[in-house]
Amino acid sequence: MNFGLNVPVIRLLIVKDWQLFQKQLAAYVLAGFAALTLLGLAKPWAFYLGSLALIVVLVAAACFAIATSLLVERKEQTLAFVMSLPVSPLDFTAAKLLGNLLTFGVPFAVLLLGTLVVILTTPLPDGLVILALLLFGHVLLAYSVSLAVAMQVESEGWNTFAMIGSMVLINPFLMAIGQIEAIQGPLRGDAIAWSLPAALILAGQLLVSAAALAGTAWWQGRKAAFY
Amino acid sequence: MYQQIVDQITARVMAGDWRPGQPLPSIRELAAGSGVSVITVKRAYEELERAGVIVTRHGKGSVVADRPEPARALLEEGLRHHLQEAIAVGARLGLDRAALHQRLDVVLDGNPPTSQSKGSQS
Amino acid sequence: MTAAFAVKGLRKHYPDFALQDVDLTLPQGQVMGLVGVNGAGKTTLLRLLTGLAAPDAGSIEVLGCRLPDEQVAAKRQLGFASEDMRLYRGQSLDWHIDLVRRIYPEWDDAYARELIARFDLKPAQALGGYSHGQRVKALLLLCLSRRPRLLLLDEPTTGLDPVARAEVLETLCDVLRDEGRSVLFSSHNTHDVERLADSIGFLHQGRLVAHADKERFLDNWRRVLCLGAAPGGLDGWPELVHVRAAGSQVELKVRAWRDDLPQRLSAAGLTVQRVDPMPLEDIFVTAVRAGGAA
Amino acid sequence: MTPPRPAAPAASFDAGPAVRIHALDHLRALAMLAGVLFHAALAYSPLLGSYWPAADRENWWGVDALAWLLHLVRMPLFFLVAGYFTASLLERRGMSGLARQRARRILVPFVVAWPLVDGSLALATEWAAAAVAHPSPMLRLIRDWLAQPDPPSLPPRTGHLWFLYYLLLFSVLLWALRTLGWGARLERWMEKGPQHLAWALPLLLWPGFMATGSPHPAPESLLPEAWALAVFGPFFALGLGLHGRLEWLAPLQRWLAPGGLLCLGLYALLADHWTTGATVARTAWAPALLEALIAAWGTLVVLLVGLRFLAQPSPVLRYLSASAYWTYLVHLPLLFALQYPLMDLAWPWPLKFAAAVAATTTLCLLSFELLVRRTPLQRFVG
Repeated sequence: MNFGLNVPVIRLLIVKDWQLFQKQLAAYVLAGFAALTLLGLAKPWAFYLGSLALIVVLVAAACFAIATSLLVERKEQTLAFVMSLPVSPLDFTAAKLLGNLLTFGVPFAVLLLGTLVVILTTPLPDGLVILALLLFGHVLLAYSVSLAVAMQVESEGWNTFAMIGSMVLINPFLMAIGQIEAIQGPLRGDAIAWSLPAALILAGQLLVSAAALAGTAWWQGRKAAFY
Repeated sequence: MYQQIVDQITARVMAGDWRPGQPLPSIRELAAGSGVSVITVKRAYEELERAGVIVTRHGKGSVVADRPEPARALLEEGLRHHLQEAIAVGARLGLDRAALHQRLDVVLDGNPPTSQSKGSQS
Repeated sequence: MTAAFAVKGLRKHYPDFALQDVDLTLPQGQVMGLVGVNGAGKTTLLRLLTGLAAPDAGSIEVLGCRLPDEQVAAKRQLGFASEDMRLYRGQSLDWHIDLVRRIYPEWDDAYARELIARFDLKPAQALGGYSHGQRVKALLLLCLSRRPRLLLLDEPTTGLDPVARAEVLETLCDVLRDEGRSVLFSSHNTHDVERLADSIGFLHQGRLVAHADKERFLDNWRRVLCLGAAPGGLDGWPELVHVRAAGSQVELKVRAWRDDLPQRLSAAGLTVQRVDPMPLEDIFVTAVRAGGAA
Repeated sequence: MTPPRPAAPAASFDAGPAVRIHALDHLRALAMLAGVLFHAALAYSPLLGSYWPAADRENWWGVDALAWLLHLVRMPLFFLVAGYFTASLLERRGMSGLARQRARRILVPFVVAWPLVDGSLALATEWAAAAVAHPSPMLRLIRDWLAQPDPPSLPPRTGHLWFLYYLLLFSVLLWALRTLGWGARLERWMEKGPQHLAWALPLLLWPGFMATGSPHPAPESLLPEAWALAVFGPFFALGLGLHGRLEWLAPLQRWLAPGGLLCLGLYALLADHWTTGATVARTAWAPALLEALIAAWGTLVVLLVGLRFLAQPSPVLRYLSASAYWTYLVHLPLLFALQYPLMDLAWPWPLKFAAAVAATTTLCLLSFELLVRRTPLQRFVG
């Protein structure tokens, strides 16, 4: 079953977006590499700097991937060229969603796994796993919302607002969970203790992310034509 | 625009570039080659056929007609048209028949005569 | 024989514009020129024909495919280039060719190479460094080399210098050789339409005000110069679109020419001095000024 | 009449590219096989006596003298040749072809072999910690540590497979830098000529050697270690740059003998620093500079010698180079499994060394012949 999707062309569109994004991605890979090397120096200052740099790289890569594949294409009117190719709006949506999830998902998964391995295999308290998951959950949520907005809304201003706004919210979010004793308490312990608020927040993040992406896919997929 | 094509083909037939019986390019070929629409060439061919310059056989394309007289007649027709226009302008200028003749002579003398007219003079 | 495209009762509403009740058919192997001022609806019609937009009412069939449902199948055989379509500035023509070639199995590489040479394009250079004319030619190359059965071109020659324009038009003429291929192109440049089109569609304020084969369309129009005083009531003659008296001369523009008109003019007291066919440009301007009377 | 040919600087540079590939292929095989010798010798190294789990009761300073010289040249040479072959692959198959080859030949073997090698090493060591009557200081430490009620786990380390991990890292870096258009920079460096390189290379390596212990350890962390990138990266880049123009090295030929002798002299100075023991994590500028000079010049010397003497195809070398990858992957667990029981034997150490090397090599080659050479495994590690 391919659900009427034009799979070869979707693949080509993803490869095309990847090629367009390649130069930027190379820069992010280099930056990520440098951040990992900083972590590898095994000094406290290098550890903080490295993990900060990693988050910055991840967020920047996510935002610019959206910008390159959706916003710039719209602004530079190359979108008309893509739409003239034999694709339906559903194919186009699938290519954009999959392509973006790939460019974001791969580094995101690698970083998440790496972070969990570092926490679990080093003397760092294992309770931090929950904090790390909530943090990555927020980045995922911010990314999904930005992607959904970028696919639905043409206005560049709203898109920039969605991207920067959702990512910047990470600070108040961290402060907020700092206030919740049930989450904050077990962080320094060596057991991974799930509290109800933590579980609810993570579930909420995952649900909203999935809903935003699924809603976008559904909304775009039922359009018969682009305009 | 079709008139230009009619004139060009007539001129070629008259000059002997295209001999009687010679096939003409297909309509699409001529249209693509001269950069005009198919329908324009089609109309020109119809016009040429009506005048008897070319003969179109169904399914076999067009060939130049066996006798070039129709082409000659077509050119004669063109010349008559131009002369009539000249007479109309002359009338506006108030020229009589003699004055028109004289103007024609002036132009003929001033321009290098064509090889044909040169032959008839000597 | 299926038509290259056939639309019936087409309507499309936008907040500030509406395309209304368009019926239009292009037989296979023909070239249609679409004329109309900016905002007349040419781009909307082309968007509907490529399946990018869905009509509010009416039916669209392109190369035997119903749109927009079967747009993928239709777009496989379509070449579409519009004025607001851009290629990727950071990538080379070779990169674009590679992308398009993988999508269209009919891609003709030899023809693409020939066009690169004819258009004098540098295939390895990033398109950001191309001039406007070069970009138009690159886009056209990408359309033509896939050997589409129907070419839809929105203003292909706008903004080109005379040399580039001649090159583009000559290349369009290549398409004429094949009777299975059809072209619909819109242009402000009525000379191009007059040269290349087999039929003419005339859009005005979202309506198709005229559609006829070109020779017939042009044949319907005449400019007549008369001497004498213009009699009253001349404005009421339905075939006269334009009447202007200057001194003892009266200029008439006729949209439905019949051979008995000079007689009727004489009867009305005018001496016909000359009768000339009108170039499309003149017809276009006259018709638009008369509120779309074609 | 044939025009006079320009005098060739040396015989091997005049030979066709195929011959040069032979030489490099043989060099790579020898560099990997030298690893077996090196790891076997560490059991009898005074310098490493307190760090190496399989350290024997007996040791001899001469082992240090030979092993650590080998150590400074072996992996740099390996990365240089790897860079050369990477460039060749890139030229023939492009970036995507290279990525596929790296996935099949490096990523898959690494992911599969790592847990197996790590597990069997741990198994052998746990057995040894419990069973050996004359344990090394390290083994004793492990024994105490295992005796704890809840021994803390250590972060995963790549062990001797670190070279695969770094080949992957360098391939990713190569992709990123090439995509950003830095290929031309390497080209500009190469244009400056080999003498320039002979001076620049040690200076490039120097900070890397200062940032790690002396003799340098293996970069076994899963996070990229800056010093290892700084020390092995330049060799990989040099290998990339040398592809298609080994004759570029020809002007260095006349420095072969003096360079080789100079390296030995420098090594004597370095060994003097080691009499106070190995250093961990940091190295003073002077010994680090010595290490940089020896690694840079020694590698070039061995490369030039190899190009001159290893250029002829030979069945033995061919078999060794075909089996080298497999041998290197599996040798360490075998070696440890053999050397742990040897610790309790009263044999003189050279006999133990010879027995361990002979048995390990035999087992490696035998398993290659039976498991790899004619099986699908050959596509991955053959």
